[in-house]
Amino acid sequence: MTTLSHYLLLSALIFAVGMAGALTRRNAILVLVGIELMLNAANLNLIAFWRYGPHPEALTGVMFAVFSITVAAAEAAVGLGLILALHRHMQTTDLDKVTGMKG
Amino acid sequence: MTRAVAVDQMFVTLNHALVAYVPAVWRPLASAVLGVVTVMVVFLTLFALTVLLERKGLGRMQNRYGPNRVGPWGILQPVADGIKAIIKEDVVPQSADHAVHFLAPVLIVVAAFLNYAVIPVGRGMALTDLNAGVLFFFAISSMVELGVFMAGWASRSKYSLFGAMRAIAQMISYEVPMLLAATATVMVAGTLSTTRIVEMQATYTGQIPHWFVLTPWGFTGFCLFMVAATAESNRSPFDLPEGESEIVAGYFIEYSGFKFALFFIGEYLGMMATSAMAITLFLGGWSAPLACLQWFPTWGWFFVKLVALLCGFIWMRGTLPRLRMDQLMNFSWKFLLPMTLVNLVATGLWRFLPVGWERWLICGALVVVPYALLGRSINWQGRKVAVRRYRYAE
Amino acid sequence: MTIGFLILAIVTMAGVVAAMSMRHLIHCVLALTLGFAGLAMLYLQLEAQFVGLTQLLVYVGGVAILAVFAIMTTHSSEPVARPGTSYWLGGCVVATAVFILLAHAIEKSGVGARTMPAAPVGGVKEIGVALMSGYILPLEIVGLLLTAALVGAVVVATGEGSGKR
Amino acid sequence: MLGRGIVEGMLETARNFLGSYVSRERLTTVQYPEERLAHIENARSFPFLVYDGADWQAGMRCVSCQICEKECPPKCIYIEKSVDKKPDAVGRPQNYPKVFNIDVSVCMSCQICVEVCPFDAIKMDVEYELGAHDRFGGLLLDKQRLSKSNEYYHRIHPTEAAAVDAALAEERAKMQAKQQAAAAAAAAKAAAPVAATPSAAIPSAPATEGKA
Repeated sequence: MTTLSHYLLLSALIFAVGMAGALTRRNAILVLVGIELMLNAANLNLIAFWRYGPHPEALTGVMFAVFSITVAAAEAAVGLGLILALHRHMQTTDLDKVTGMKG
Repeated sequence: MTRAVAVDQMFVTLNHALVAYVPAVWRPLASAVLGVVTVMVVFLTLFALTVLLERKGLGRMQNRYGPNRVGPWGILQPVADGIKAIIKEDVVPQSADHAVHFLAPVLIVVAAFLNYAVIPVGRGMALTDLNAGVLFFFAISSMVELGVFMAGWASRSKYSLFGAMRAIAQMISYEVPMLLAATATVMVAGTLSTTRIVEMQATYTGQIPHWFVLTPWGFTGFCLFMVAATAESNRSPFDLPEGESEIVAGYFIEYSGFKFALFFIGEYLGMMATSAMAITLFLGGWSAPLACLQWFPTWGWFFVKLVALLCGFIWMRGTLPRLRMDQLMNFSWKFLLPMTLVNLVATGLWRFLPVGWERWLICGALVVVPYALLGRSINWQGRKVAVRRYRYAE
Repeated sequence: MTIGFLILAIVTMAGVVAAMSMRHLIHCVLALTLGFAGLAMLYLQLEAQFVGLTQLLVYVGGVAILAVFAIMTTHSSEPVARPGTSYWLGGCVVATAVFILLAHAIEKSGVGARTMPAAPVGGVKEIGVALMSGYILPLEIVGLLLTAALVGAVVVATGEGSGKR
Repeated sequence: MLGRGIVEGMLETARNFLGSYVSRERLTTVQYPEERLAHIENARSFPFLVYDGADWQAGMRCVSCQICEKECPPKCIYIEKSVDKKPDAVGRPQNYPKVFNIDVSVCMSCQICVEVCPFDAIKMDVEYELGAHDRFGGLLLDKQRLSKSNEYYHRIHPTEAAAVDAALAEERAKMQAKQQAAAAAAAAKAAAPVAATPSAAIPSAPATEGKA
């Protein structure tokens, strides 16, 4: 039988991988993807807690997940728009080369 | 009447009878496998018939015979095509990304087949009755875009990449009006379950069925849905992802042999799936068009409607020339999208206005007037729609 | 642990890890869609049908395609990944530490032993009703946010340089 | 209103669709292997060699002058001259081709060989079903395959063949008249100076003809 901890561990693993990606990759798009993965891990947590919680009929977890997906989609759209603007400005999406504010 | 019911339900009965032979533990699985295999066989056969119908029909529209060599009247042409596709050499470009190149057609066909899981083919004959069936349909359809991109990108050819980019841009643009057109039905039906939506339409006032297409908003929604569905399945006049004249064949240039056949199957299965969805949402699914025609089996009605819609697709392909990319985008964002939004308003009014001719008048005006205005103001790159002048040819 | 969960977990993890470690950006995004699809399946397994299908629609059909478009339009490529550099090592160490911390917290909290209660009635209709009643304010705010994001993304992506728009 | 053109177009195709079942003349397709279009008189595909009479070797008009070989733009004609001579269509003793090959896979049907031929020996055929399994041998037509009778020529290009025949007949008549004149002259010569031997006069006659 799958218990809650299985889901939570999986979600923690996804979160960690997303974080590792966001920290190690240098391409802005992949950093964004890493952040999306971390958001998704949180969503999995929400759903799992909802399903294993005492009041699944309250739909709280599902609602949270739906809003979270919506916000994540908006974030992705704006983020990718920003990356496009960045690319137009600097001709690169390599975050190590974006050093205009370093002084 | 009982005999009609028996004929109507014969596949369901047969399924139960066959499944009874396996142990109780495996029964759900056996039932599912049986259903899936039946759907695959039936729709692949229908695919073959559609191809034949299309080639014959297009030929007749252009005053040609169409295929008439293989078998009597050429009815074995799809078999010949299939054999040819299978025994043909499978050429993969040297620089292609082999794994992705292989996965793309598979993904497209799998996604096309998954669509049929929620289509009620007859009374009690849907593979699954998902709570969110309509949503499932659109979620799966959106996977096709990914397959298209994979095909175009993995081939490492500029034409296929252009084709893929065009196809994705087009499919994203037309997915929005398609979803919104479907939303109108969902609003009135109050459910996302395809089975429930069909059951709601399968009642009659006198002889007239309660199909959603027989309302102002339903008719508009149906037309908008079909236009968007044509674009979604990359059919003429929206077939510029494969535009032979400029980018050879679009995203599947670099495919040959059976993989090409898979793309072909995927395209037709997608077209049939969207048609089936239009039938489910607007044309009353498996219900008979008149109350006195209910003796005919429900699955029969479904397939009659499906073939009729497919003929409509073929007719349109035989008639309309291909759009230009900017025209395509303008049409989607400046005409279809506003129309669907207006249609949603009309649907909401229809839901809450009292029954009567005023409801018809208000909702009808609400879709006809914007149609006329939008159609008038639609702008093809700075020029109004007008009779085309050929500056040098005349 | 059931077989279904195990398979889905492995597929999802494979997709996610590949998305973060493959060299070619397009491969990364394709692997990412695998991860997203796996997550959607996990939602479906948890009987959150609506969320699962929305996940599929939004992430596989939307975000992944958007990312692909961004990669194609920016001609993005990354210099060869360099495992072993301090940069890479630091990221991995931090991520591992976070994972260990989370795992530890999960083990300690004691919620993990919970087993699945009976299937809830939470259908799509209930979600719709909830959205329109108790969650109406968040819904409106999200609608506003999406509009703002839409406009913002268009403004940012078209750029200040092109004066004709 | 938007969509009127679409409806009109759809009606047009529907008319075509239904009409194709009603009226046969809408269907312009020729069902090729069973039925085929009659070729027009000036149709041409690839060259062939004309012979007179029944025997294709004896009646061969070609004298292997090799003009066509030299003029052929894609150089698809190959001729080997014979050593011995035989009378040609007009009656003069001439060389004949020992080998005459045309590679029709190279031939571009330009008809220049026909234009330049002074003997009306090579003409354009209308045969186009030349498919062969052997890519090289099958399309390299030799003398025997190229030779076709004058009757065949009459059948495919009647007007042109009649003109050619008339010209040849005129030539032949002129030739015969000349021969007779020469024979008469020779006879007169033989009659007048008695000292001349007939054996010396006879071989000289063809030689003078050849120069003429």
